Amino acid sequence: MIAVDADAAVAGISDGATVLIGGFGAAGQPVELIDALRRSGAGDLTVVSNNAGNGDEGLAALLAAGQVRKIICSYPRQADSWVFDGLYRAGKIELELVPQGNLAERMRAAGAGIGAFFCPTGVGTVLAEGKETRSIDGRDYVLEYPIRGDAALIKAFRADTAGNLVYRKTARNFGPVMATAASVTIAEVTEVVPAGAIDPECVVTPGIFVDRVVAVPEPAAGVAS
Amino acid sequence: MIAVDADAAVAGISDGATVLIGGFGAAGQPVELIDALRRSGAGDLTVVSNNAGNGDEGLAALLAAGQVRKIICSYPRQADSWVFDGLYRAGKIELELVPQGNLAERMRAAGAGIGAFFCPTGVGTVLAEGKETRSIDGRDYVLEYPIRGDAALIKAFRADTAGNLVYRKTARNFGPVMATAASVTIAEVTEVVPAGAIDPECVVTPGIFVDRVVAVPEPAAGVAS
Amino acid sequence: MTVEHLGRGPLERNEIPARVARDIPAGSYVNLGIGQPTAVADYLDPGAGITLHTENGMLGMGRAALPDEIDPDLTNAGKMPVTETPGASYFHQADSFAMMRGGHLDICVLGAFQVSAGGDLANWHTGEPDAIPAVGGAMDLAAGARNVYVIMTLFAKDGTPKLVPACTYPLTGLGCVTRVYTDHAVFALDQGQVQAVETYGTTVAALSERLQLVLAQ
Amino acid sequence: MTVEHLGRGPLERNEIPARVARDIPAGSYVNLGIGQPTAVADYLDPGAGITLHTENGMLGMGRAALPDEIDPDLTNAGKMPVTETPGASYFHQADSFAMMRGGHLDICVLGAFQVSAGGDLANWHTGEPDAIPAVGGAMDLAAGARNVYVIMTLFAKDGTPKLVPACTYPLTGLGCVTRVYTDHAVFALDQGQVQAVETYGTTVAALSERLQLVLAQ
Repeated sequence: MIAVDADAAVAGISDGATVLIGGFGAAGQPVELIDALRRSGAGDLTVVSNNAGNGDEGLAALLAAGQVRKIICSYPRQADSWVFDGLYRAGKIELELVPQGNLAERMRAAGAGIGAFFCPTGVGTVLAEGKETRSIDGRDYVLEYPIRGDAALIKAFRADTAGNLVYRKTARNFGPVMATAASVTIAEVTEVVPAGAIDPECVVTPGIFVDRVVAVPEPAAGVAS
Repeated sequence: MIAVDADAAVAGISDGATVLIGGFGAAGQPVELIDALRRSGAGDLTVVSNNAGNGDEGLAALLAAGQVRKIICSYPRQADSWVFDGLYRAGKIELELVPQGNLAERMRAAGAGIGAFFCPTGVGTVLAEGKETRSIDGRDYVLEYPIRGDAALIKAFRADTAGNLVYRKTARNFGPVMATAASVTIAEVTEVVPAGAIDPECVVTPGIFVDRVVAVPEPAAGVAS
Repeated sequence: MTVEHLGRGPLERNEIPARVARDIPAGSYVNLGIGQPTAVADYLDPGAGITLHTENGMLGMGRAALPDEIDPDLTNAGKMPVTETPGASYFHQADSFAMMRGGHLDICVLGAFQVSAGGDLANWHTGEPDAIPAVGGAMDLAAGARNVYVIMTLFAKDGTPKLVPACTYPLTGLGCVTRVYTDHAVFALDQGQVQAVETYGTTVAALSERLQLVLAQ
Repeated sequence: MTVEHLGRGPLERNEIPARVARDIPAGSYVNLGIGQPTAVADYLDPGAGITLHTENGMLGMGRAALPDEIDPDLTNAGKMPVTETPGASYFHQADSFAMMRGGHLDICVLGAFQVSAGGDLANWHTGEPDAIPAVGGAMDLAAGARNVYVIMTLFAKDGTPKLVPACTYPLTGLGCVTRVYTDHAVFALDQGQVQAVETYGTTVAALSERLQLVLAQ
């Protein structure tokens, strides 16, 4: 767990990487890390994120720069998802649509060593077409596989020097799950405090899951707005 | 979420029920609720717990009373598990041995709506004999099914009036998982505070999983020792 | 047993969520979908101890934030700023959907393009060639909540029914909807049988003919 | 490349955990099993930033509790009272084993009845008819930790080797052990090949004959 600047933190993410990016809309979106990834020029990326970018900043800017080959998400279409919409209609980005709970559970499975799991969501829908199904105890399930990342970019509220993270309100969303599911997890936080300054009962992401921390002193709220 | 006394809390647990009982040894063992279950006289029980009782109190006393037909646990044999040892050698209790991680994950699956999952633990061992196996991405897995309870008896540190729970140190262990996996979850706590008195960022078990709370004003540590 | 309210017209837009709110028992844990279902919150009895879940990671969600209460880190599933109630809790996405999919939510209220007599739900995709699909948590809610209630107009703008023998839009979930709240009637669905619980400004007979469905009374 | 320490006898009981400690890199996340592996903690460099995991739900476990520090709510996997270090965290059993099984622990150190040349581990059950079996987290650790190190005496009390061509005791995990630390030698296991890294008071040749195993040097 090393506190580094954003550009150094993302430097190892190479062309063709699968990158898990936290956030639900703007809440919890690690804008500084995404901007650094854009500056790095890494291309042909597969991005896993709940949405496909809002407005022109953060994830939307990464898409606009042409660095993303494919996005795996649950909810690309929004009032302000014009960047994605344009790329998608022009056939310049590939979309894999995954129900939100499956997105979360498939990343959890990757982090937890689960090889696959039978899941109730999507049975009988087009999103389950071609997938293995099974009836267990009278209920139908679809077999879903883990989603792993080469890197995870997440935003938390505060880190300690042991890499433990706490989050703020609903900005927690995908951060704790993505942190477990990537080879390298990079967290953007508002401050880094000494080990022992976060109550061990309240740690959300234990430091074992965090490889690099970047302190962005602006209030978390200010970055996203 | 109603604060009740221990005997009223367990009154609905009937003969033949499957009861999840929290604790890792004495830490987190809900002794007051187990004693109430013993007084209720409910029999032919299947108990799911990490251990099979220590000394002569709590879970050991429930076993000694002859109310438990079968125990599902990971580690029955301990220096002070003489009650279980005697019953087992006399053929008076059935044992299903489950690796500790599978015990936890199978209850999590029950609480999370997962029908079954492919798990790396136990591949090639006698505990996986007769179970479905599959190779996924070059690794072998065993298919494991959920463990559900009719009731869960757990010990937490503090509850609020919305049923939210926080725990103390490693006494947290199985409580949060069992709370999700039972039809009725009953928590023994040292105190009940008003809703809002527990930091929403630090809630470990949200109140949605808690049906009944019993306040046992002794310090948590004193009950178990 | 249908109550036919004939001395009035169809329910107004804001009356539908109010009607739903009357059917939510005290103490329930409830998820309200994006759009009109969100308005159900405005009609819940504040003393009834009903707890709102939002799938982006919170129990105990409060009302919409006033301008001076807006916190970008505290939003609902529609990404609108909301508030926190005493007894709230936050959790991550896997825990939030485990809660939903594990059957712990008593009720979810969703919008719909179509509902079938058998309770199939279509609410995530029109299937039109140029439409960009987005599913969010809809399929998880359909599969996971103990009871799925739908709010919708009974007829599309072109007059075609949205409560249908079989959905023509892509499905969200199979056999999951148990109640449908519309401007013209409230329906209870059970094992393929459709019962009109109440009608507004019309009769069961008239609705049955217009929907081309057998309606139990 | 084996180092044969011939000017001394076998490692004493407390020297084995000390030898293991030397092989644990700075910054590692480590789980120490019940019994002799627990003693490895006493020999770790306090400045090396090594974090201990205990599967009953904690990262950042500290040393054994002194009498006036004992808290029944703070124990290790052997149910002995321990302490907390700055930067510690607590989590429930599903999260603790997800961490383990998801490959996040760098090293676990376990005791064993037998280890095979192929890295199979037998440490949970003697298989004797009257023995009460207990597995705890042993199978999860064997399957989940990135590196499984074993501490054991090289020979049983009756003189039979415990590092064997194939285990005769019931298995805990297949092909998982990469290092075996014993009184007579330290072994590295790789793809069925056994290398003696160091020997104590004996030679590779002597050990090879006594174990009836081909030992790479």
